[in-house]
This record gives sequence, C-alpha cells and structure tokens, in this order.
Amino acid sequence: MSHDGTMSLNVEHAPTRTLPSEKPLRLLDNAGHAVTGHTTGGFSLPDTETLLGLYRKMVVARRFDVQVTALTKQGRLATYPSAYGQEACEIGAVASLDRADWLFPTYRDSIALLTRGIAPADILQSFRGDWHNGYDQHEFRAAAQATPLATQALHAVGLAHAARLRRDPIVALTFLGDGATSEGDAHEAFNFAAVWQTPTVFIVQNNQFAISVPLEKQTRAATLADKAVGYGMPGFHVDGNDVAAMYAITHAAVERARAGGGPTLIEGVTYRIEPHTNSDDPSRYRAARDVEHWKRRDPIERLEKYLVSEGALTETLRAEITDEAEGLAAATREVMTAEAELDPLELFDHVYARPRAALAAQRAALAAELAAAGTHQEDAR
Amino acid sequence: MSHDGTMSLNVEHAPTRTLPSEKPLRLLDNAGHAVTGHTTGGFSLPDTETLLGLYRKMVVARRFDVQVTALTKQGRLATYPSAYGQEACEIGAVASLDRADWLFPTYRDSIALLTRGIAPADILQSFRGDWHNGYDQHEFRAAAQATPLATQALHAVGLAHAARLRRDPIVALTFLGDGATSEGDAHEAFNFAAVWQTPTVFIVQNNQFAISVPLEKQTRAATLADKAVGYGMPGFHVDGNDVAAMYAITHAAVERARAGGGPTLIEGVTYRIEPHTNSDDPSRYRAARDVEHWKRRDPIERLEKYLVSEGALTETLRAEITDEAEGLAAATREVMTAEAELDPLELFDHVYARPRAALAAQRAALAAELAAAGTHQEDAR
Amino acid sequence: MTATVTKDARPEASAPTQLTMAGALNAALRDAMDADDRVIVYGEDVGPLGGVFRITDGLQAEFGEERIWDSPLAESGIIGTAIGMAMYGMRPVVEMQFDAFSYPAFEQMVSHVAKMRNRTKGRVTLPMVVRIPCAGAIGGVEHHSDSSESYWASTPGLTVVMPSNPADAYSMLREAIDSDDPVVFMEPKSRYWSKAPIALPVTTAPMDRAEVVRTGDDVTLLAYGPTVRTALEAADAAEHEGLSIEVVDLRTLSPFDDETVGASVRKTSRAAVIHEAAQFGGYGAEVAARVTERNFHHLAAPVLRIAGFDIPYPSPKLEEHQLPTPDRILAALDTWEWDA
Amino acid sequence: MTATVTKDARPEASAPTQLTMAGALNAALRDAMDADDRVIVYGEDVGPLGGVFRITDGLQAEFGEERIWDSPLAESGIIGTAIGMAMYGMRPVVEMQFDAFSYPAFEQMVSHVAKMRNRTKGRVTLPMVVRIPCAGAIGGVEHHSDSSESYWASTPGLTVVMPSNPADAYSMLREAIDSDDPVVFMEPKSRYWSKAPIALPVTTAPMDRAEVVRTGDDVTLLAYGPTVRTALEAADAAEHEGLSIEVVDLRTLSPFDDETVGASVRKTSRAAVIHEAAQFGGYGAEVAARVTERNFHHLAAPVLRIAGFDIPYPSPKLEEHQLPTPDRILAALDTWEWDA
Ligand SMILES: Cc1ncc(C[n+]2csc(CCOP(=O)(O)OP(=O)(O)O)c2C)c(N)n1
Ligand SMILES: Cc1ncc(C[n+]2csc(CCOP(=O)(O)OP(=O)(O)O)c2C)c(N)n1
Ligand SMILES: [Mg+2]
Ligand SMILES: [Mg+2]
Repeated sequence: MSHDGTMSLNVEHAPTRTLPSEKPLRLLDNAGHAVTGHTTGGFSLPDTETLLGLYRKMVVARRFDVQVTALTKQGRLATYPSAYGQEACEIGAVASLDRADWLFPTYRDSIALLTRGIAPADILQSFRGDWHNGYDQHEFRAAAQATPLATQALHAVGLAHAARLRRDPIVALTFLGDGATSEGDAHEAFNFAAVWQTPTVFIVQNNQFAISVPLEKQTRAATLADKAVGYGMPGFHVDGNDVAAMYAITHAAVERARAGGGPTLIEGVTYRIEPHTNSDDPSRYRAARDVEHWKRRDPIERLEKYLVSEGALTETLRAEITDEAEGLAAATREVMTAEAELDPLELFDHVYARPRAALAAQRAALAAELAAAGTHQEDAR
Repeated sequence: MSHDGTMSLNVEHAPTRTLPSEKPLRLLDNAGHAVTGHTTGGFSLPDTETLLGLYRKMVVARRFDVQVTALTKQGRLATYPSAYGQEACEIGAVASLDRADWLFPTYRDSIALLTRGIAPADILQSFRGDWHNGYDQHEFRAAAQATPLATQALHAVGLAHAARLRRDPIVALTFLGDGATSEGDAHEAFNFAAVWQTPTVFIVQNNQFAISVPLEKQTRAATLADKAVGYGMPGFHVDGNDVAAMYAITHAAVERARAGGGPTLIEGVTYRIEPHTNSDDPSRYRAARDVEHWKRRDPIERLEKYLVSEGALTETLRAEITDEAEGLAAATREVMTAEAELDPLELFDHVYARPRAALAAQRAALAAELAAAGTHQEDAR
Repeated sequence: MTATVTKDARPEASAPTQLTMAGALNAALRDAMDADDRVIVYGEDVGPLGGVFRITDGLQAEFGEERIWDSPLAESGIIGTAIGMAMYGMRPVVEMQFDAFSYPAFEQMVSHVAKMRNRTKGRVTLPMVVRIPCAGAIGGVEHHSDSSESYWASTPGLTVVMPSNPADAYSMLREAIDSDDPVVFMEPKSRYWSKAPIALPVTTAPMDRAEVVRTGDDVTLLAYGPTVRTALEAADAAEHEGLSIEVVDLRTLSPFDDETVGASVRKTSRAAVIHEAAQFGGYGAEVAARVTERNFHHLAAPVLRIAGFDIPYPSPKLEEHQLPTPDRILAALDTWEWDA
Repeated sequence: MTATVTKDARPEASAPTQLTMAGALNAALRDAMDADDRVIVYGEDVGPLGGVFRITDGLQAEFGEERIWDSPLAESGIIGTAIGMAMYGMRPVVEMQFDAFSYPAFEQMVSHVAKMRNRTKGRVTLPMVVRIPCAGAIGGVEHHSDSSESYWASTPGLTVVMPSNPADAYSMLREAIDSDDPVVFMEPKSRYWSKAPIALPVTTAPMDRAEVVRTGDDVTLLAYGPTVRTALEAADAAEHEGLSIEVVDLRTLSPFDDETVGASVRKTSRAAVIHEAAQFGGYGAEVAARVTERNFHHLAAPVLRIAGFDIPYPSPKLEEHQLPTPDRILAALDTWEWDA
C-alpha cells in the first residue's frame, strides 16, 4: 500500500537484480545461538514471544505428523506424506500469514494446514481415502492440497491478482517442492506473478529429494533461489531448519507483497527425514547416515536450545505444550479410528452446479444397485 | 572434448553464477565502428573475411525475405512470418554452426534455413500450404519449423543429449522468441540442458513483441539472459543487430558446448520490423515511429558501414552480392509462382510406419470420390 | 472480498441488424463485462490488438486494463491463474488462441478446472469460460486447424458448447459467463464471418439444449459448430432429389441433449453425425453410441459418421479433402445400406 | 551418428515360470536394452528406485546411467527430449508416473509425437515408447487413477496398446520398442501383480490384433487391460447360469482390430464393451460406434457400454462403485432389452 493506504496497481520499481546469498541465510545456528553478521541478510531475530509461539506450533505439528505416520502404518490412511524435519519451513512460513491471507499447499503440507486451524479429520479426509478434499477452503483460506506438482502455484498467483484488482490487501502464499521447480507451471507462476506484480510468496521447500531423485539431478543452479532474478523478483536462500529465519524472511516478503511490492521467491533448505510416503523405500536411493546427519540439524531442537538458553522455555511451559500435543495426537487417533460415513450417491452430486439428466440416471442406477445389494437405503429423490 | 579429444560426460564445472551485462554486448556500434572496452564482454571482432561472409548471407537473406513478403501479399503463400531486421541474430547464430550440427528453428527463422543451404521452395512448402514440412531434416540437420512455441527447444536438448551419449561432437542450436520464453517448455528445456549438460545453444531472439504483446508484458527481468543463472548456465545479453557480436558469442557457445562445457543462453536484442505475419495489423499496438527508430539501427547497414570503412566491401563485390541476391529472388518468384502438384491420397501415406487397414479403406474412399469427380486418376494400389 | 457491481438488467433490445458471429461474440463480452464487474478477460493478444480474430476488439479501450489485458504467453499460466481468480470470486473469460495452443494447459483443464467442484463437494466452484477459436477450414498452416472438442467433452466436470450461428454465439456466451460451472466455449473460426439479423440482446435456447434447425422426415443430420451450415446445405440440395432431411444443431456437446436428438431420430429412424475432427474416437463416436443405445429398435440403419479421416489435419491446399462437404454427406446418405 | 549395437537374436527361451506383469515388463525392458543399445530409458524415479512400481528395478545397476537415468521432474521435458533423442536415432522408452501426470506433456504428445512422421512425409520417424502405468483400482488418492486412453486413442498418429496379462506385457513391450511408430504403452496398475506361467522370451499375437481369450456363443464382451480379467470372471459366473460368453481382449486400442471383433460379434450377435474410464466420450464409444457401423444387421441389441460413471474418479473408499465388476456386467446383461 502507498502512504495513504490505498494500493496502486502500478508500483514501478526497478527490477531486482541481485543474486541471493550462496550461504543460506540464518538467524539461529544449529547450536541454537543467535547469529550475527551478513548471513542474517539484515533480518533480525523475532522477539521471544513470537519464537515461543513458533516453538509451540512446531512441537504440536511434529507430534501430529508422527501420529499420522503411525496411523498410516496401521492402515488407517491410504497414504501420508510426512513433513517431519520440515517444521521450520512449514510453520515459519504459514505463521507469517494473516487470517485473511490464502495458503496454497501441496500434499506435503498437512502441518501447515493444522497450524492454520483446520481440524485433523478434515485435513486427513483425502489421505484416509474418504473424499478428495475435506475442509472448507473459503473458511480457512486454504486451497486443497495439490497433487499435480506446481499447478497450485498458478492458482495462488491468480487469486492474489484478483485480490489486487479488488484492492483487497491479502497475500497468497504457496509451497513448492524442489522437484516441483522443474515443472513448467512453476516457471509460469513465477513469471505471471512478477509481470503482474501479484502479492504472492513462493516458498520452495528444498528437502533435497523428489521421491528418490536428489537435488543435483533436478537443477544445476547454485541455489533454487537463483531463479528469482530471471523473473525480476527478489529471491532468498534460507536455512530452512531455522524457523526464526524462515519466519522473519517470509514475514517480510508477505508484508512487502501486501504493500504492493510484488512477489518473492524463498528457498528453505531442509531435508525430508521420512520416506516420500509410506509406500516408499528410501534405502534404495539414500544412505541412512545422510538422514542421521540431518536429524542432528533438527529444527525444533535448535529453537529449543535457544529458548532454553534464553530462559524462555520453562518446564511448566514445556509440559503445557506437551499436553497440548498429546491431546491433539489422542484426538487425531480417535477421529481417525472411527470410520467416516460415506454416501456413494454423493459421487454424483458435486460434479456440476447445473444438474444433468444423464448423471441423475446414473445416480439412480447406482442407487438401485445398492438397494438390490441391501447396502443402501433407496434414495428418496 | 577433453585434451585427448574424447568427450567426457561428467564435466564438473562450478555452476556459472554471474549475471549478464545489463548493457547488451556489442562489437560494432550502430555507426559501424568497432567497439572496445567492457561492452565487448571480452569477445573480439571476427576477421574481415568472416564478416564479409556474414554480410553476403545477410544481404541475400534480406532480399529473400522481402521477396517472400511480396509474394505473400500477392497471395502465393498462406502466411509468412518475416525476419526483416533480425538478420544479425538469424545469420550470426546459424553461421556459427558446423555442417553436422543441428538447427531447431521456429516459423520465424526461414532465413536461417536458407543460410543452411535449403532450397527456397522446400523452406516455403509449409507456408505455401502444400505440406507441413518440405525439406529433408536429416540431410540439412534442420528440424521442421516449430509453431507450438518453445516446444522445439526440448527437441534440441534431446537430440544434443543423444549425440553426447554417442560421443558424437555435434551441437544443437535452437531459436526462441521473447514471447516463447514465457512457456513452460522453455523452462524445461533450459533446465534439462543444464542438468544433463547437453551441447545446446539457446538463441532468444528478443524482437520486443509476441504478435502484439510487448516485452514488458512478457517479463519483468532486466534481461532475458538473466534467466540463465537460475539454471546454472552462462547467459549473454547481446546486441542482436550486431552480427559480429552475435556470431562471435554464439560461436564461442557452440564450441564450448562441443567441448562438453554444456549449454548457453544467448539473448539477441533486436526488433521485428514487419507485422507478425501478413494477417497482422501492427498499427493497433505500436507506433510507426518505433519502427522507424529501429530501422535506423539496421543490422546490414551497420556492418556495411564497417566493411566500407575498412575498404573490404568493394563496388565489385557489392555488385556480385546484389546479383546473387537478385538471382535468388528471381528463382524464388519462379518456383513460388508455379503450382506444386499435390496428391491428396498422400494424406494417408505417412501417418504411420505400420500400415493400417482402416486408413487404407479411407484412402480408397477418397480415391473413389476423386475418381467420381474426375479430378484424380484411380489409384492403382 | 469487496462488493461487486452486478447489473441485473441486460441492455435493452435493439432493432435487428446483420451481425457476424465475431460481432455477436464481441457484443456478448461487452454486455457481460458491462453487467458484472467480476467478468474479466485476458489471454494472448486480447488487449490492444483485440485478439487475432478481433473478438475482443475495442474492449480494452472501453473497460481498461484492469478488466481486460494481455497476459504473458503461456496457456497453462492463463488457465491456472484463471482458476485462482475464479476461486476469489471473479468470472474470468480467457482465450486460447487456437485449439492446439490449449494443449499446454491440458493438465490445468483436466486435473483442476474439471475437478475442483467435485473435489470440494461444491464448496469451490469455478465460474470461468475458456474460449477456443476452433476447428479448421480457414486455410491455416499446421497446428491452426485442430478440432479439440473430444478431449474436453470426454472429461467429466467440463461443460462444452459450440454455437453455430451469431444469435447462439451471443446468447450462449452470456449464459456461459453467467454459469457457475466452468465452460469450454468453442467458436468455429470458419463461421466467424457468417452473418444473421439479430436484435441484441438475444436469448436463444438454454445452453444444454440441442435444436432442430430444419425439419424433415427421412434422415436426421446431427451437426454442431461449423458443420451445421454444411448439413443445412446438404439438406437443401437433397430436397431437390426428394430426400427430406432434418437437421439438429447439437449446440452443447457436454451435456448431450438425449431428448431432442432422440425425438428426431425416432421420427426419421436414420441419423448421421457430422464433424470435422477425425472419426476415430471423435465426438461422433459418443453421439453414435448413445443414439444407438437409446433408439436401437427405431433405427433402420446404423448411425452414420461423416467425419474427418483419421489423419493429422492437412495443410491448407489439401484441407478440402478432410472436411465434410454437402456432396460428401449426400454421397454417404446414398450408400447407406451397409453390411446387410 | 556412430554405429550401434543391435543384437539380432532374442535371448533363448527359458522354462516357464510364474511371472507377474511387473516382472514381465521388467524383463522386456532388460531384454530390449540388451538387444539394442539405442534403447534408453528415463523418467521420474526410474533409476535407483526402479520406478514407483518397480518396473525398472535393477536396470540402472545393470546398464549404467548412460542407458537409464532419472530425469528432472517435468513431463513435457521428458517427452520433448525423447522426441529429440528419437530424431537422433535412439529408441527412448520413457515413463509417465501416472495417467494424470502425463497431462503436462499433452502438447508434445499431440502436436509433435503424433504428427512428426506425417509432417515430414515419413522422413522423420519417432521410434519411442511412452509407458503409462494406467487406470485405477489400487486405492490411489486423487489424480492417481485416471484413465487417459481415450485422449491418446483419439489422436491420429499415435499407436495405443494396453496388455492385460504378463505374456502380452512382455511381447507387446518388445514389439512397441522395436516399432518405428511412437507407441503409448499403457500398463494397468491393478494387474501389475497378477501372475501367469511364461517362458521368456515369449512372442504373442502382434500388437495390432485383438484376441479371443474365451470362446462363447451368446454374447461378446470386449475388454482391455484391467477389465479383461473382470470380463473373464463374469463369463465364468455366467456359465453357471447357462449364458455362454465370449471374451475378446482388444489389446490394441489404436488401431482397432475390426476383423477379430467383427467375427466374434457376428457370431454372438451381441456385444458389450467394458472399461473403467467414464462412459461419456470414453473409448467404448468408438468401439460401440464402429462395431455397430460394421455389423448393424447382425446385432440383436445395441452394443452395451459397461463403464465408469461420468464423474471424476472417486476417492479410494468409494472407487469400488466406479469400477465395472463381474456383478455389474451380469446385471447389465440381464437387462439388455432396452427401448424395444
Ligand atoms: C505433474 C506431476 N508429476 C509427477 C507427480 C508424482 N510425484 C508426486 S510427489 C513427486 C516428487 C515431488 O518432489 P518435490 O517437489 O521435491 O516435493 P516433496 O515430495 O519432496 O515435498 C512426484 C514425482 C505428480 N504428483 N505430479
Ligand atoms: C503454444 C502456442 N501458443 C500460442 C501460439 C500462437 N502464436 C504464434 S506466434 C506467437 C507470438 C510469439 O512471439 P515470440 O515468441 O516473441 O516470437 P516472434 O513471433 O516474435 O518471433 C503466438 C502467441 C503458438 N504458436 N503456440
Ligand atoms: Mg522435495
Ligand atoms: Mg518476439
């Protein structure tokens, strides 16, 4: 927004033309010490209250993720792509959004949706196999978890542009994997956002793998953030296991976007600790010691060390957070253990807004089939 | 190739991580003076003989282009996308290839095909409406002129990679328009080439327009060459009306690629003087004075001034070149005025390598129809 | 989202004037933009140029660059961003320049546009229109004359329409823009310059109805888009030979109007479907299959398909051989006793 | 281009062993790579992982990274580069991970793969194979169970095959790789783990022939890929009820084997086509249309289509309702007297 609070659609900046720092920006090092100097990129450590809030969210998210992975192994879900180890990216990014801002997540980003306030059962409806999307996108301002890679980035750009045309000061943030940056749609999204100067923030979660394919088979760029300059937008190369940096930098990008300053590309360098999904076998393509290496760079432990050293994370608080996390895990177990009631006839009800005779006939045929099999009440309609 | 002449598939360079010069590189300025200093990018002016050769090719190409535009206005062609004013890009790039190298052109690049030695009638077969592609791609190592934008760039990458796998030291060069860089396929081509380190040279002819859409609605990047760094490949921002620069820089990129050094992105800044095609109406979207401005930056005149000032372009030589150009124009008029003989039944003959009964039946049906109409000899088969 | 202006009333009807289909489409866009400020238009060259077929002529001058603008040159980008705009509450009307240039957007169309409403149990609808100047017969060079309708029509979740005349073009485009479902709006290029007298705004039959555009007793010709005129010409010619042909303009390819078509076919007991696209797997296959399923015992002969050959669309000088012509239709009708 | 090694002889036949379709495909790739060093394999996760369905298991270890490798994650890139490789003289065999993830490559498939040979009057052929693990019934979440065959089959220039059993999987993949035409090779995921005793290398009927896999007198079921087993199960069950069902495995969707199918239909005078894909505009429409065109007067009833509903593919817990089952086939046969 300009000084008088109105948003201009014709912000004319000189295009950004610098390369991101080759060393990932960070505000907390792996030992939990605040960092100074140029690796901060000029960003400053969020205040302790903010960090405590992020810590709480990360702990809760981690517990949720672990719980869902366990439920998946027990066969309660068809699949679950875990974000274990990526909590700093997920939470740091999503916590920087306002309630009215939009999130465009992928299948990997269930914990971002959790942080956004969506109920576990609704997030997991698709992975449980009940229906393709289970939450109210408009209520939570969160799009369906996208499976076709990079496609959602364009939706985020379109929505952001529509908002801008309406002088509605919201921002759309989207997650992309390192692998997804190779898709044509990622390119088109970056370009449309930059040309139209839409309020969009792209978070590339570089977790080093696209299923089995490592980063070096995906790009030859020094950093994925290097792509930004080719679109004339700012790019940041960030330590994705440092939630302080992820939050500070995303927050700055979000507010810049909100003010009419256009899109930003942020690469968070992190690691996918778990298999791609439960049906993956990482032993075929990576060494267990690489995983161990990254486990020693755990984003939650890092922040915890800092908060403990600052005296901010008391035992009481820790217990409270554990309680919250365990409560959520228990609730998740409960809802995911109960079978959802599904009505097969609903398969026909949402395909079109305008009813179709041929579809009504097919619906009736299924209803008759179900009635004959005695598995369904004959439909009243 | 490495020192002993064998090509290694695992050339390990540090990824290139510098931005191209924001000022386009040039070796000759608009007045035809040799340039010194950092705008040369360290490249040196080709020798006079080379420049004379380029001059000859440009003059001939221009004459051809003008002739074809005239024939199109007379209705001899269905359409013709002119490259008037882009001769430095077209010829500078394509002249740097060896006979065994491959060219992947677009609809805009007829004069590059001419320079490659293909007969006018064969180049123009598609624009005349006779058949979709009229030359022997393998003989001339030139792919069909691509219409679906940016798609051919991937073909160039694939072919180059295949050659590399065979230790065949050839290079594939492809042209792209400024508009085409927005397509997902451009991105995927750049990325595959960089990751696989294929011997591919991408020439982006930035002629400022995609039909009616000006560059600033296509990208917010400072230069299109800025995209290269996001793929970890070298990018060059070049004065596309300076054939000396286009030739020198493309030649260096071609030889680097041949030696196993991977792909290069070269942006030639030029201007589309003519309408997009004969059916376009540029008065709707650009001012005549912009065209005039660029006409005063004519690539042929620039080189001519230099060659005359060097005493290299004698009147005899000029006359000889004019003769050659006029001869070609006359020959082009002649072949394009004669109607080609087309056999409608050939429509069925090349769809599949393996014959299909259903298609044979359709062929027979058309043959019968033609016979009934008396327009075709009953087919003997 | 801030309030939007939606004018309820359509502009008052004018006196009939000769209007081309291109003109009717242009008027429909203008009136729709005027009536509802959520309607936005973008694509390649739709701004100052007015589109390569001039369908958006003058609209940018009238509505400004925030309502209609040139996007970067990327079709997946156009469809993908339109999805986001529709999610926000806009009613984007985007243009794909030719059938073949919609293919880069295929994933966005099939995996998102078609599926969004179902995926979200109707919580997210996508009121968007994808305009595609379609089919051939304009002497276009390679890739400019594809017929893509079967790709869209066979994708559940999409509504696919193709007007054949200026009045339908106007009315159906207005209806498509007003629809809460995403609509693939196919415009037969070769008919852009065909004229008819219309008083705007005109409202024709609803988008999901086929129409009997000529009555007859002996045969039903099922046509859509460019082949409606061809069918009518064939019917006129056949009349001289004593053959009475009924012509049905399908208008909407998905959904299919089984009722109107069935009634006609049961009356004539013979049907032929006519399209430019290649026969194999073309839209005519669905027409033939469902007409037969529903009316088998009324049919005196199999449903005939008069369609393009199973080859890539030919170059301009050869395209006449690929296109269904009145002669070809009449010849096919002549030899209808197959395989007896 | 430098000389290539093409071994003429296929490996010697082994004793029959139980082989899954996945195993047969893996063996076919191995043998093809062994026989001809122009055969190269790439795609997403085909290297060390061996593909998400393990079809390329062990091949990178055996042939090295210059023969089989993981590409960047971009399907248009995969198909587009394969075109270039085929132009050079390679025989690329590339994998699209699921039907829906081939859609980003749609333009390369339709505008280039399908058209290259025709465009160049046969001077440039594209001997490439696009493998697509296809269809549903494996409990896959959204976008993992599409049936894309009608998109490819309706595109002139493509050859589209779908084996239903391990022996055909081996033989047809070898044939597809040897073919000078580009082949879309669709692998029914739900049948990957079905077994049969085979002695490799096995050569079954050529790629363009359908096969009668069960003889019967009363009805012909036309099935392909995953529905062949379903049809056979239905036939077994029907036998108890005194209904004699003939099952034809279409094997190749484009071209269609009119001869084999016609002979069967003329014998039984009734035919039903069975597929997972939505009915409207599905491949069954072409089957029904052409079988009817060619055999109208032999048919006692319209060709029946037993197919998915016209909806996006359901979520795992509801997919059973979308799939044709033996029960649904039998029920449909029971109520065959329509519209009399
Ligand atoms: C267009 C498309 N192609 C392929 C796939 C199959 N697939 C699902 S996830 C995945 C890897 C994605 O890697 P990345 O983008 O790095 O995200 P991550 O899973 O690591 O979070 C692939 C290939 C897909 N979902 N969409
Ligand atoms: C995929 C695709 N979309 C749209 C078109 C239609 N089209 C043909 S040329 C053109 C403009 C291309 O501009 P640019 O890439 O700058 O090349 P130039 O014509 O200026 O040489 C457009 C939009 C196309 N050929 N292919
Ligand atoms: Mg990843
Ligand atoms: Mg251009």
